[in-house]
Amino acid sequence: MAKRKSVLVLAALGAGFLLFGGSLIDAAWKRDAAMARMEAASKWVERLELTDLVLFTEARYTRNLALADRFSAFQDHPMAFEHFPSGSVALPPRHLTRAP
Amino acid sequence: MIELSEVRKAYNQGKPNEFWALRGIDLRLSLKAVTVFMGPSGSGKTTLLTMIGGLARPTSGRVRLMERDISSLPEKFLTDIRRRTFGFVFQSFNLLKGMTALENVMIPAYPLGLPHEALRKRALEMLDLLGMAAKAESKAEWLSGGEAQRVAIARALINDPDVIIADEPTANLDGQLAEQFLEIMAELKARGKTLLMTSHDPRIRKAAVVDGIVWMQDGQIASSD
Amino acid sequence: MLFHPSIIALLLASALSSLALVGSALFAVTLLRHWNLSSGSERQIVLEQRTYLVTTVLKLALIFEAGSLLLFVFNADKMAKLFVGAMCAVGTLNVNPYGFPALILKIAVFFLSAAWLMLHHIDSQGYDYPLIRVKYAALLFLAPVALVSAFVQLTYFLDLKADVLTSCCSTLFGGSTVVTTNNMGFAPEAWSLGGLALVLAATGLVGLWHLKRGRGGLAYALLSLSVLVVALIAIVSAISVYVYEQPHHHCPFCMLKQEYGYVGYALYLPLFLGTATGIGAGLASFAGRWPSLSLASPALSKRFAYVSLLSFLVFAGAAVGLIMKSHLILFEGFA
Amino acid sequence: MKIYLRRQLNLLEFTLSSLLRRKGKNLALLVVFSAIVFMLASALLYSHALRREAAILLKDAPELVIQKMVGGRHDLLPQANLAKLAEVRGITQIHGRLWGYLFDPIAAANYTVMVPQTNPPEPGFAIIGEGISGARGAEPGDQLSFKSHDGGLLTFRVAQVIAYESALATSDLFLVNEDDYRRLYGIAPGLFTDAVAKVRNPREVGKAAEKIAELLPDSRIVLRDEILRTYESVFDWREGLLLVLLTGAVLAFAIFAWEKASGLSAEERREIGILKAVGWETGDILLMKMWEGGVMSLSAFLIGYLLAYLHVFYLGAPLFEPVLKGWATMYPAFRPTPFIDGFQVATLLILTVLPYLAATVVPIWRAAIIDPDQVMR
Repeated sequence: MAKRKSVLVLAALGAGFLLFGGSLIDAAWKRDAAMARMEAASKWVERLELTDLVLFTEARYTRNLALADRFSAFQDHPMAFEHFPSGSVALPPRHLTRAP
Repeated sequence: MIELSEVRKAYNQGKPNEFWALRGIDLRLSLKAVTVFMGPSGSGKTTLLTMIGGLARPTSGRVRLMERDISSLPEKFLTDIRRRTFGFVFQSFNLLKGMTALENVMIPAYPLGLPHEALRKRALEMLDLLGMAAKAESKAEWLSGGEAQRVAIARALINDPDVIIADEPTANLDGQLAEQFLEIMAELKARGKTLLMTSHDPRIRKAAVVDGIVWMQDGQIASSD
Repeated sequence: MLFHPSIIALLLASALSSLALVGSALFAVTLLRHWNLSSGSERQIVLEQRTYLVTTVLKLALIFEAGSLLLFVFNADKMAKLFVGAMCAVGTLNVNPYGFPALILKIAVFFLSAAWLMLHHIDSQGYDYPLIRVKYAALLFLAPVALVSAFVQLTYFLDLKADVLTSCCSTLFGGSTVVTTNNMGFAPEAWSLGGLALVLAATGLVGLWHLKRGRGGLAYALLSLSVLVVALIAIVSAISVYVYEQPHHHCPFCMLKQEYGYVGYALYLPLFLGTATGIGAGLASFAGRWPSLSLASPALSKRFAYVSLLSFLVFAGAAVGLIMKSHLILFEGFA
Repeated sequence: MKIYLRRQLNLLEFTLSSLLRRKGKNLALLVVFSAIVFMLASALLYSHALRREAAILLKDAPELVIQKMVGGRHDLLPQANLAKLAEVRGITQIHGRLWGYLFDPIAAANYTVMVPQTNPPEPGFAIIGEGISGARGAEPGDQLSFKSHDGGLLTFRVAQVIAYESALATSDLFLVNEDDYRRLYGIAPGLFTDAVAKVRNPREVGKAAEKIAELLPDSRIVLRDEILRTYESVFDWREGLLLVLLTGAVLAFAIFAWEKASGLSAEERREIGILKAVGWETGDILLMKMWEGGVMSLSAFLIGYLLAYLHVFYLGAPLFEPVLKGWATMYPAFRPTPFIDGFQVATLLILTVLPYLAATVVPIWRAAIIDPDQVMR
């Protein structure tokens, strides 16, 4: 059998699909491994009655998105650009985005 | 039997530069013979070959191939008949650059869905038949004029057509190569192929292998013998 | 809500496919007026070349319509978390009155374009394209449906406002204390399952007859359409209950999820394939009346019917398997 | 069927030869295409992973949080209000929470000070999050001092550092005793930051919230469902904006692909003419070109996706980190956990492959309809 390009490329694409499937399996493994960690964190959330994740600690109002003060700077206007980079990830509160 | 009746062909129809390349051709061509179309350039010989070979549809008129009207078939069916019936050898050979001689020979058979290995074997046989087996893996652009033509002939033969159509086959060849070409033609005729070609070349007109000559002038047949 | 990635993807797909269909419909008008295969004029040659573009574009559009149908359902399911009271896709689709119409229209567009492509396949077997006018006239009907579908989908997404109180599966389908009825007016489980078995049996018989005698293609197409309708009713009213093993959960979409082992695919894929090819069998046997197709079309019709019958068999097997496997017993002395 | 498949294989073979003959151009296209898939895939995978992680962590967050509002501002909640709330039907348990922010000038970071309801530390002791421990280099037994509300110095001895695993929920927490908390901020007994309530029947949370709002009109009520929904959509907003920005890139790419497909050189046009003259049909050329597009987009998709997977889940998404991290001094070492489903892959596929196909289909067709007799003219 001569080295046929079509066969080679189909094989390479097949390998790509295998890797793709591998990424799904790897994701499942990682997820299982991370479950314990997430459960531990969830226990703390329950025990301390936390309402938010420690994702953005740069300013007070970004630390607790669910309980943020309503006079916070970035909540003044839904399209206002945020002073803090992480604030720009969050959604403005509903009362500003919803028509009166 | 190939039969043409009232065949006309216009280019750029409806535009200011409209041009009628064929103006009513009535012709019967017998099979297993060598017919040459001759005439000044612009007389419509090449256009006539494209009509016969199904490369283009006549604007009006009928082309019949073994009793079958092929002039109003959609491209899909016309192509299917064409690639099983006709093989083409072009004036400038028209090999695909960057591909080997072998690949070039195989190209017409790709859409037929033959197994690749069988196809390869067949293409090698064709090249061998024309004495080109040694050059099978050479790229098309490295071939000399005569070699390129023989690869082009091998390509025309790959689907085992009944009719070979050649457009000015000796125009780019010197004397000795033209002789060789005529030998190949004689060989093909002996195998029962029908050969249709256009030519300016007096060597071809005088060749023993030629059975008939059709003279053309201004998109019409001037005389045939 | 428009900024959601999958909504952007859905809108992109529907915008492009409606664009393609509108273009094709405009071309269809020209073709219907000027098509003349026996002419070798340049206009005819250009028309012929254009048909290649139209069929290629429609093939792509069908693939993406099929993909976006799945994505639409997935998306509805994912977004359920954003709406109070919506527990799964049914709730999200009920957030505003455009959800279910959008879904039904998408399904309709899927089947219509599948039918069109099968018609095209049949037609291109005949050396004179005998169905070409029928085909392009059908396109004039298909394009508006696709446009309306795209428009309803856009309206649905534009009208989505998170947090609207919606009804979810359990209140939409059933939810009342009586197990066997629900407020969508479906037949009780026994009836719907019985009806499904009956329709499937009839379809099987007609299909086998068609395979053997080459007749009854149109009847088979109609029967496979009715299989789709009856099967969807049976999935909502009975099979879903067996899958979830909860007498009040009638959602037709949740079974596509991982929690239920993706069993929904085993039901929907063969069902849709069976119906589509069943329609194809009808179209092919209808095409047999043209002389240039008199040889090809019966063979095609049988092949379509064969695929369709196999698909329905897989569907029936999957449904029976799910019911047998279920721990839920709805009928005394039945299982 | 066999013929059909072999025909496809033959056409693919030819396509590959023809792709290889124009290596540079096609490689450039592949690289750009893969880069676009990579960007989109990274954004989708990352934000989806965050969303799912948040949903899992916060599934046991308080059902109801009640804040007192004064003049539109969050104010302290008096004990009397708690007593009133306890009488609302359906509420089984209610208590005040004590928490606040503390700026530590040494680490230049904000801590979250909290009083745990169960097992609070001894007076003078603190349980600290892993982030604080890292920022201050504090281990159990070390001492940390802070200025209290009146300028006095309060010293805490670290009793425990919360394990690294729960950093995403606890990294900046500074847990203290109630007395220490009140001394630190000068908050009188009987006043709380806010209140947390449990409801007997989860279905009645909405009802209970309505009753509370009726009873204490000056309060703001946050439901757990709302928190979860907020996190579900918190990344949607800018993810969408990012996508719209990337649309520019996708569009530019589509134009590039269109340009490449339509800008056929005279050489390529001649080639297609030759193919048609030697027996290929318009449909064959279309199929061959579709194979070209298919191989291109599939490889770009696989390459882009796999690189994005590595980028997000193995390298911790260094390209996005600056945005999330912002100017925070303390940041949980967060490696997202992969949550991938067919849904995202389908979205990604439509967002990347569809524009490519749409941009190239007309140029491909234009190439395919080249007249076969032109090579003889």
